[in-house]
Order: sequence, then structure tokens, then C-alpha cells
Amino acid sequence: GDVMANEKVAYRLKWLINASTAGDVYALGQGLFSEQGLDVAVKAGGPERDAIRELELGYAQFGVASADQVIRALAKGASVVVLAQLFQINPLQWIYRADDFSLAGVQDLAGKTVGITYGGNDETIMRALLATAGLDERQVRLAGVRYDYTPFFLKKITVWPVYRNTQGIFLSDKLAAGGERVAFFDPSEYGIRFVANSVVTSQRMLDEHPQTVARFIRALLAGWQAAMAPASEAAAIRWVGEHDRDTSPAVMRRQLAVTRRMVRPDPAIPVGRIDRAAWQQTEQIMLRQRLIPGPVNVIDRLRPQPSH
Amino acid sequence: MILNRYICVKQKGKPKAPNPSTLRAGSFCEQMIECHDITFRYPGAEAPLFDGLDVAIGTPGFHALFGPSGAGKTSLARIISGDIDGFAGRVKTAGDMPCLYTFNRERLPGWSPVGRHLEKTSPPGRQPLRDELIDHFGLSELMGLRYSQLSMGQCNRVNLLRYLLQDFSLLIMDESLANVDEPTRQTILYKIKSLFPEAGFLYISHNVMEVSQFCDQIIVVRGAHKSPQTARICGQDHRVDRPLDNTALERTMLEIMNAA
Amino acid sequence: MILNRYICVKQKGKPKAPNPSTLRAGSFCEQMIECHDITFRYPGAEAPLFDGLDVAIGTPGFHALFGPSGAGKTSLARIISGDIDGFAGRVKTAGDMPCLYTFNRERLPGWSPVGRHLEKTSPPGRQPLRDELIDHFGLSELMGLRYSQLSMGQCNRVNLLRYLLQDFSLLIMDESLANVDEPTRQTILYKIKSLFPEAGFLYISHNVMEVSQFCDQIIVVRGAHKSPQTARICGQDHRVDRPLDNTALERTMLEIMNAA
Amino acid sequence: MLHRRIFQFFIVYLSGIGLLFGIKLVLNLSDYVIPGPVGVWQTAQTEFYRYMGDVLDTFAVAVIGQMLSILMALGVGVAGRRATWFGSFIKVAAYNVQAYPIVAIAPILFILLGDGFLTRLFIAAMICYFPLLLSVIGIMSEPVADIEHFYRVTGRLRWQLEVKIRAFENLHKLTTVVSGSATLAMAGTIVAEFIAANAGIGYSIRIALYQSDLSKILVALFTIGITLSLYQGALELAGAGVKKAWATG
Amino acid sequence: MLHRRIFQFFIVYLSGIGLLFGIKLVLNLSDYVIPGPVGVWQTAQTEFYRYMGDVLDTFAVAVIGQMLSILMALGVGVAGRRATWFGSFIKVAAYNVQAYPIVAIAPILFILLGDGFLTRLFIAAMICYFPLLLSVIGIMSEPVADIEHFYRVTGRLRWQLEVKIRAFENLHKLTTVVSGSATLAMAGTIVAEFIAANAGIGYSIRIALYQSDLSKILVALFTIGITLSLYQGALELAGAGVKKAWATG
Ligand SMILES: Nc1ncnc2c1ncn2[C@@H]1O[C@H](COP(=O)(O)OP(=O)(O)OP(=O)(O)O)[C@@H](O)[C@H]1O
Ligand SMILES: Nc1ncnc2c1ncn2[C@@H]1O[C@H](COP(=O)(O)OP(=O)(O)OP(=O)(O)O)[C@@H](O)[C@H]1O
Ligand SMILES: Cc1ncc(C[n+]2csc(CCO)c2C)c(N)n1
Ligand SMILES: [Mg+2]
Ligand SMILES: [Mg+2]
Repeated sequence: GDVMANEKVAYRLKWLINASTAGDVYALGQGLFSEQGLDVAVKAGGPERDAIRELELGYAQFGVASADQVIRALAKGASVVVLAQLFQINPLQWIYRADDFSLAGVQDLAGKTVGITYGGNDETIMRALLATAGLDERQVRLAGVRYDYTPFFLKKITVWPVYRNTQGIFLSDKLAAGGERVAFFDPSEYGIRFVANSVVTSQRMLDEHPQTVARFIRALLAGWQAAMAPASEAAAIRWVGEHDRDTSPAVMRRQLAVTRRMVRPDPAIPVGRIDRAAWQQTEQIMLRQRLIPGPVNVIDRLRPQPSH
Repeated sequence: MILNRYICVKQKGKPKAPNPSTLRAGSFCEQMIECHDITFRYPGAEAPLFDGLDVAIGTPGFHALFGPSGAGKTSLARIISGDIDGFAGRVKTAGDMPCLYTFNRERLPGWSPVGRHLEKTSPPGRQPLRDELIDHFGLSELMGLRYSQLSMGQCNRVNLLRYLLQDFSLLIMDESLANVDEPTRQTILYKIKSLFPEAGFLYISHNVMEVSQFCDQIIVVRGAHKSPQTARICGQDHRVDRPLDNTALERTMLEIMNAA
Repeated sequence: MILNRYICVKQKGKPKAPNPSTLRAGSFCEQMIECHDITFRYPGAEAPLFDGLDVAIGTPGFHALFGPSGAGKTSLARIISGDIDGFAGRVKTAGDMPCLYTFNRERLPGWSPVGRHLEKTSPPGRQPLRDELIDHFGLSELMGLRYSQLSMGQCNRVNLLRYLLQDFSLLIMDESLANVDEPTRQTILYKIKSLFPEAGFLYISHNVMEVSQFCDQIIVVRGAHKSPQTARICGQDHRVDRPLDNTALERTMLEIMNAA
Repeated sequence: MLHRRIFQFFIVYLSGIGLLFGIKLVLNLSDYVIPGPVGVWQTAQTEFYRYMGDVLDTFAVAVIGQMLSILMALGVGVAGRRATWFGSFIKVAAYNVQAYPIVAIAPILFILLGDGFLTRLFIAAMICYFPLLLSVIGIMSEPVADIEHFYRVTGRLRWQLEVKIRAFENLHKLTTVVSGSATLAMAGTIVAEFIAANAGIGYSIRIALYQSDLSKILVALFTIGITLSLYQGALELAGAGVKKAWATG
Repeated sequence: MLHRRIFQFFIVYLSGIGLLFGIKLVLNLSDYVIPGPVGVWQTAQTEFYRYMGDVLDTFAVAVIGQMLSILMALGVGVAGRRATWFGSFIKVAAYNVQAYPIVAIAPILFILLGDGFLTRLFIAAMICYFPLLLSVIGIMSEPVADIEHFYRVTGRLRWQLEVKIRAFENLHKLTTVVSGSATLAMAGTIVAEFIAANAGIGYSIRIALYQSDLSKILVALFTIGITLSLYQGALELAGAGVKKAWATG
């Protein structure tokens, strides 16, 4: 009934378009947005981008941000609301060479050189992890890293942060080609449920255009749901591949498989469910590490999942 | 010596200049050039180049600055024209229009031919004068050439010509014709004298004969160690339509050579 | 006209140069300067500057290149010294040592005082010569100054001096003393002639009297439109210890003026 | 002329890549640290045309950015050439703006300009203009006394003329630095794409870096280098042309 | 002199920050997008000394990097000044190396130099040397005929002398570009720290960026700017000193 003709909105992703954004480009490519009367510009993100800033400046109406970004923004008075949580499990993990040692618990990190991106959420996660095991920086050597993996390749840093579903795949391929096996260290196995990518919009957008928000999130989650279905793998690969020309379909297929496990770990949980407890824990961790000056009650910013 | 009759210097410490207040009022008949008690030392130089130097030239006309190399002709010229400051003393030149200083190392802009440059730099209404000068300076055939294509003397002539087209009360020509052949130089000097009878010129040259023949007053700069530092000699001020008295000319030359 | 007696030009198309093979063998008594059938046009110029020009000077000594401004003296000098190429014809100069060309716009390096510059640029063993020249050129007091502190004539003298300290068979001086006063110039010319009796000099100047008095052979460059393009006049080649024949001098001057 | 440049570029490139292979051999590094010749060759075959397209895209932005930066450098250089308060202020401003690394002000740029073509162009111009500015200020603040004297004493020396005289007398230096700045414009555009775009070779390099694919980077560097050598050669020819035209035309 | 520079820097900085605050006011933006004056002031109080320390660290590297790059530029400029095959080869090499964006070759640098001081220094020098090179090549490849003539015809014009003459005659341009290149060295070091090191103000800026903390960035820019203005002023004084010393000493 209320379908308007091609309302234009912009959707700023957190990162470049790859398997981590499969649902987003799927919804676009399969015309799910236009079915809802929306003309969506899906824009790739990157480290210099900030979706929440763009919401406020009007450069975007919707965006993807990780929980730490949302909480920081709230702490500084941004009026942002969370519409959906795309990853139920945070894909941020640490890779290491399985032949050199194995990490069966946080304690095993002792004596290792662990890469973190200072200022990034992997730093927060690693510090929280270490705190749970009572380890401190004298026992674990933290080393700042960037996108350049050479220190890991040269074994200067032996435990390296990666996005398990994307970098994790091609890094294990590379090392496998060199005859080496890898393993991953997953914080969520040790009780750290730091929330990753979520869909956000501004409070004003929600107040002034509730219908548009509803239609957007409906189309987007439908896209994610379909893209995560094994049956639509070919279509998902096609739409991702349209932007990500540097990853072969074979690799992408494996990336999608891992992504699926993180977006839909349990078929009972609907795509996009907001894990309120995990959000609360994320805020607690950030408070404890003094990354925000005081509580922001992020819980109040989580919008109930619309039915679809 | 006959010399003393012709030296009309002002001794240091005995100013003979008219009362400054009269000068300021402008009622007094202005001197063409008047330098009084000039003391100047180049920064970094040991001794002053001028020490209480006085120069006066009363009337417009074609005058000269003469003296051995290094005596200070260029420096004095640039003090008179206002190009150098930082000297002590007083300098005045007559007339409402500026005092221009031109020297023989000036270059022309390289991007346009000589003819166009002259057109662009001559004030409105001076086209006839320009054409006449170009003709008499022997430059008619060079109007299409650029600076880099001129011989040294050609460049000197073009340079002098463009100054002559400007508004000036006094034009100081520092060896402006030093690289021009004698016949051309003579033609040019006669032409200047006949075309600009009202203006003042101060011609710097090392050619004693030329200076004696063409100039009215000749200021000889004698160097800082001599006293007085300048001498003034009266020249023949010859014009093209008058007879030249060769004996007088030779006497002038002698006087100049003695004074220098 | 008396002129014809003195012109010793070679008509275009009638080479009078000795058989090339003899020349090559070196047995033939070499000419000091020999230019044969020179044709040269500046790139971009309409007409050739020289068209089959011939010049010959037989013996070392103090010679001149004379002619109106723009006639081509500088160009011819740079052809002889090898500074310009791209001309047709043959140029030869005698001697084992180089032919050097110096001109009056040359600048000295600004970072060292004149004295040090002269020291550093004079070949070993020439210190006595250097000191003698510095003295006679009137430069003794300037040895502590830098280029930027020299007057024009001072710079010209220092420049000429440093060339005289070099090895050369022929030195071409392009208006090198044009900005120097007459007495100093005369002293310098007499000194050069007495100190370098074996060398060849080609002196470019616009001073007809000076050229007539000091030079042995005077090549008058007459411009491309005149034929022949050069004339050769014999000068007085005066030296300081000989009497000067004033009538002969005047005759030479007249000849030169007629030829130019 | 141009084919000499290409030849020289090949020497440079092959020496560089030879050095890398040498290091690989000596230190016995695996292919994921430094790829082998075969891997690079294969990547070249699959990616060369795509990268060439990207480079041309980048190149187009770089050319516009270079022009912009020439204009900026001339403007600031002319305004800042005098030793007055204003001149020194302009210089302080220009120098400070340059000192702030683009990476640091990228967020501010995004706030001000959005993230489109403009930002990319602006970053390229910023990186390219400063070296030009330094030369222009040096040239423009030094009088050419022998030529300017006449204009000054006759009251004709307006700033346009002063700039014209000094530019003409330093034409060789200006053309050298302008044609050399092509390189900077290219580097600047690549950096801009790296930070702020989703097109161009800078973007492709960024993705290759994220995928830790050194072969792709080596191929990209090749395409950049060859394009630049050609452009450089063309600019130098153009510079020679300008010199000739202004001096004789 | 120096305090004028500081004053001018304050004007520049305050205008910039004023513009930002203006935008914030007009668009009614939250402190997250653009921090308010109070937030910036508080950040300044807590971070200023730490950042000042970082800037001095960066500055030390920049100064060494600048010297290195002056040497490199002189070396390459002198070697590449002739219009010979070798000269043009040197230029092709120097230009190509510059065109490769540092970000792209950072992995290679890491392999060669590690991630410490050397890499920082090298990147700083690379970013700084090229503009210097352009000026030096322009100056060194243009004869000063009136002075060189004597040396040439008497067979004395060895390359050292040629370089000396041309440097002396263009001293003003050289000192301008050398003192201006301080800015580039600083920017280069910051970029290096941003992409490849774990110390210095560039690294701190990077962390602030990850934390989306614009106040910190504004404070960092302030410390960079003030340090640079002082250094710039000092270099210009030194340049004037050199000119004086060489011309009269
Ligand atoms: N680079 C050039 N390109 C074209 N024409 C030139 C060039 N240099 C000189 N000419 C022309 O060649 C002629 C001769 O010039 P040259 O400098 O040889 O004269 P000159 O006899 O030395 O004159 P002057 O006594 O004035 O120095 C002049 O008419 C000049 O216009
Ligand atoms: N910038 C300077 N610094 C120091 N001394 C200087 C400077 N310029 C000139 N002098 C000195 O001042 C004296 C006069 O120089 P000036 O140029 O006025 O002489 P001049 O009479 O014009 O000589 P010339 O006939 O050779 O041109 C010279 O002895 C010279 O060494
Ligand atoms: C991330 C990154 N940012 C900037 C530059 C380059 N850069 C900063 S200043 C400047 C001009 C002088 O060469 C250049 C090129 C880079 N290479 N990488
Ligand atoms: Mg003088
Ligand atoms: Mg000449």
C-alpha cells in the first residue's frame, strides 16, 4: 500500500564489499530494495570512513557500524539507533601457525607476540580476553599491526588478528601453499561476545521516516536471509563478485560458508537479531577499559526487530 | 694652472647652498641637480666612497659625469636617482617629472620583439617621436628581433630609446652608448640634444672627446682620496648646426684630463 | 680613393688561400687567422650575416676587429674562437695553444674575493706576471673585493687580466675595455703589447683612434650588404717606447672610417 | 625520445624486481612473502589489462589534479612572494596546511567535501602543489634587476608583469618542476584513491594489500611506471615547445 | 621574526578550527562528528604534553630525513642534470621511484628495513627528496654562461665547479626550497609513522582515527603546526645566514 516510487537512500558499509557484505549486495542485486520502493546506493566503507558521522551529515541514511563505534558515538552525543545486528558471532579472530604451537585457552597466549590494531576493536577484545585470564602485558607481548601481514609472514608476530570469514580464508590458503597449516583463536569461545557489524540509522530518520526505515530493514534482512541460504550461493557469489573482482569464486564460496556460520549460527535465530546481552557486555567491557567516560545505556538504542 | 678657473667646487664644511627654507618654498630658482654634503659608504666597505661631496648643476641641458673607473660615477648617479639610499646629506633634482637612471647592462624582456616592446612601453601620443628616434638610432630594421638576437650595441640603443620615450625631468645615462660605434653615437647625441632641449641629461662616458664636445657641464668625479672630490668643467655643448671650435674643444679635454 | 690601396680583401669565389694539402702538411708558413669563404646565418634570421666572407691576418701581434654596431664583430669572433658552429667555410688559427674569446659581460664567481679568484685561476709559475698585471691594471687595491662590489670597469679589467694569465695563441677581446677610462686603457694596452710580443690579439673596440694607434692590422667588418664584407687596414701598431706619427695616425683613422 | 624513456623504465623496473627476487633467493623466503617470477608473470597475464584501465582512470584525475595544483601553486606563490607580513602569512598558511598529513585530515575532508570525486581531486592537488609552490616562491621572490629596472623606475611594474618577467627568465626551471610534478600528481591521486575512492589503481592497490598479494602490487607498479614514463616524456616535449614558442614565437 | 611566525600560525590554526566550529553550529552537529570547543580544550589539557613528546620524536626523525633527502636530491640532481643518456636515465629512475606511492611499497620496505627507525627515516626522506630534486635538477641543468664561459674555454669547468657556480647563482631559490622542504620531511615522517611505525605523532594520529576522536587529531595538528612554524622560522634564518656567509664571508 505505502510503496513510494524509488525513494533515494544511501547505505554506508563498514568495509569494502566482500563476503562480509554478501546480504547487502544481494538485496541490491536481486532488486529487493526496489521492491520496497527504495533506490539504495550501497557504498563501500573503509578505515577512513565512518557511517555514523555520515548519518548525521546527511551523506547516508543507513550504515553499518560495529558496536564499539556505536557506543563511542553515543558517548559523544550522537543520536544513533541500532536496527539490526548482522553478525551473531564476531568474525574477528586471531590466526597462528598450527605447527608452531596451539592455543587451547587464553593462558596459552602467555609468552607469545600477539598482534593488535591499537585503537581498533581487536585491541579492546584482546585486552578483555587477557583480563578474563588474569594475564597482563608483561606476560603477553602486544604488538601494533596494520593491514600489512609481512610481520606475520616473517614470524615476527605469531598471533595475528584477522576477519575469520575473509582474510582467514585466503591467509590459510597462502600458508597452505607454502606447506604450513593454520589455526584460529576465537574470543567468543572464551566468553567474549563483543558485537560486530550492525545496521544503524539516526534517531531523526527513524522519527521522521519510520516507513522508509521499516522498508529498508525489511529488504535488507530479506537479502541477508536469502544470501545466507546455501541454495542462493551462486547468486550471492555473483553479486559480491561484481564488486570484489580480486577474489576467485572458489575462495568466495569458502568465505561465504564461514560467514554463514557467523550470521546464522543457529537456524532458530532470525537473521538480524539483536543480541541484547552481548551489547550490554560490549558496553561493560568498554567502560571497564575506560574507552568511554560513563555508561551510555546502549540497550535503549536497540530497536526491536521488525517482523518480516 | 688654468684648471682652477674652472673648478667650481664647494668645500666641505662651507655650504654655499641657498637657504633651505627658500628652497622648500619653491620660489628660489631651482638647481637642476644639487647634492650637498653627501657621505656614503657601501655596507661592508672599509672607507667611505664619498665624504662630504657636493655637486651642483644649475640648468637643464646635456651634462656629463666623468672620471676614472671606480671613482664612483655609478654610485653617485644612483644616489641622485634615488636608487641608493643610506647616504648622509641632501639630494635634490628639479622638475615635476621623475629622474630616471639607465645603465648599459639593462636587458629587454625576451618574450616580445623589440618593436612591440617599444610600442607597449611608450606613453600615448609618442608614436611620432618613437618613429623618429628608431630611425635616427639606426634601429628600423631590428623591430622584428628579440632581445636574444640583438648585438650589444643594438641592445644599448634600444634600451636608451625606450627611456627617451618616457616622462622625465632628468635622465642619467650610465655608459648607455659605450658599446655603440662612434658615428651612430654622434648621431644619437645630436638628436637627443635637439629633440629634448628642455630636459636634463647626465651622461656617463669614458670618452673624453665626446664628453667635451657634447656636454654643457662636466662633473669630474675624482675619487674619495682627492679633495675636492668633484670638479666641474664647462664643455663645448656642441650642436649639429653650429661650428665646433677645435681649440676650445682641446682645451676642455685638457682641463678634464687634468681634473680627473 | 686612397682606401683601395689598403683593402686586401679576397673576393668571394676567388680563393687565394694556399693549397690545402700544403697547409695540412704544415710546412707552409701559417697565417695567424685565416677565415675562408665563411657563410653564416643565425637560426631564425632571414638573411645570412656573412656570405662568403674572407679574413686573413698573417702574423701574431695586436690586431683589431672594427665596424659599426651590428656588423657582426662578435659573431665573427665567436666563429674564429669556435664558440659558434654551424657556419660554412674554413677557419684556421695558428699556434699550439688555444684561441680564447673574452667579452665584456662576463661575470666573476661571487663567492671569493678577486685576489683569491685570480690566484686559483692562474697556472703555476705565473705569479710574477699576475702581480705585474694587477699593478699595471690599477687593481691592487681591489684584491679583497668580491664581484658584487666591483664597478663595471673594475670587473672588466679583472676579467681581462685572468685571461691574460692563461695559455693562448690568440686572445679575442670583445669590447673588454669598453667600460674602462682612457688613461687606464692605454696603460693596459701598452702593457699587453710589451708583455706578450709573441701572442696574437684581436681587439674589438668602437674607439677608432685607439684602434688606429695600437693595432697592427685592423679588420673592418662592413656588414653583409656591402661587398667585400671586410676590409683590412694597417694601423700604427704603436708601442710605448716609440714616437707616434700623428699624421699617419690620422690617415689610418680616416681609412678606417671610410672603410666602415 | 619516448622509446628511450620506455627502455630506461624497463631497466629501472627490472632492476627493482630483480633485487626483490634476489632477496627472496638469498633469504629463502616463501612465495607468500615475496612471490616468485612465475607467480608475478601469471598475475601480470590475468591482471594487466584491468590494471591498465585503472591506471588510465587514475591518470585522468592526476592530470586535472596537476593543473589545479599548478594554478594553486602559482596563486599562492605569487601572493606569498613578497617579504611582507602578508607574504609571510601566506607562506605560513601554505606550509602548515601541507604539513598536516593528508591521512590525518581525511576525516575532516570527508566532512567538508563528501567522499566523491572532489575529495580525490583535492587530495591529489594538495600532495602535488606544495613542491611546485616551493619552486614558484623561490623564483617569484627573486628580482630580475636588469630587466625590471626599467619598468620599476617608469612606474610600470605591476605584479602581473613582475610575475611574467620572473617566469620567463626562469622558464627552464619552471618547466622542469612542472613536468616533474606530474609524478607527484600521480602519486597524490593514488594516495587519494587509497584513502578515499573506490576506483582507480590506488583502490586496486589497497585491495591487493589487504589480500597481501605482492604480485598484484608489482604488476600495478609496472602499469603506473610505464604510464608515467610516457606522460613524463610528453610533458618534457611540451615544456621544450613552450620554451621555444615563448622565446621566438 | 619567530614570534611573528607563531602569531601567524595561531591565526591559521584558529581560522581552521573556527571554520569547523562554525560548521558544527550551523548544521547542529554532535560532538561525535565535530567536537566542541570545550571537548577540544579538555583533550588538549590531557594530551598536549604526550603529543608534544610524540611530535618531538617525529621531528627528530624528520630533521635527519630532511638532511638525507637534501643529500639525495643533490646527488641525483647533479648526476641527472645533463641531457645525456645517463642523465635522462637517472631522472627516469628517480621519477619512477617517487611515483610509486609509499603505501604500496611499505610491505617491501618492511621486508628490507623492518618496522623501526630506518623505515620511518626512509619514507620521510623519500617523500621529502623529490620536490628538492625537481628544483635541484632545474637549477643544475641550466648553464650560467656569463660565469662559466671563462672556466669552459680554459678547460677548468669540472663538474664540482659547475655545480658550485650554479648553486651560488641560485642560492636564494635553493634556500627557499630547502627550508620549505622541512615541511615535507615532517609530513613524510608522519605518513611513515601512519603506515609503518609504532611511534611518533603519526602513529598517535592513527590511533585517534581508529577511535574516531577528532579532538585528539585537532590537538595533534596543533602540536605539529607550532613545531613546524618554529623550525621553519629557524631554517629561514639559517638560510639567510648561509646566503650572507657565502656572499661576503
Ligand atoms: N642569436 C642571434 N640570432 C639572430 N640574429 C642575431 C643573433 N645574434 C646576433 N644577431 C644579429 O647578427 C648581427 C651581428 O651581431 P653581432 O653581435 O655579431 O654584432 P657586433 O658587430 O658585435 O655588434 P656590437 O658592436 O653592437 O656588439 C646583428 O645584426 C644581430 O641582430
Ligand atoms: N656593492 C658594493 N659594495 C662595496 N663596494 C662597492 C659596491 N659597488 C661599488 N663599490 C665600490 O665603489 C667604488 C665606485 O664604484 P662605481 O660603480 O660607482 O664606480 P664607477 O665610477 O661607476 O666605475 P666604472 O667606470 O668602472 O663603472 C668602486 O671602487 C667599487 O669597488
Ligand atoms: C598515505 C600517504 N599520504 C601521503 C603521501 C605522500 N605525500 C605526503 S606529502 C607529499 C608531497 C611530496 O612528495 C606526498 C607525496 C604518501 N606517499 N602516502
Ligand atoms: Mg660605473
Ligand atoms: Mg658585439
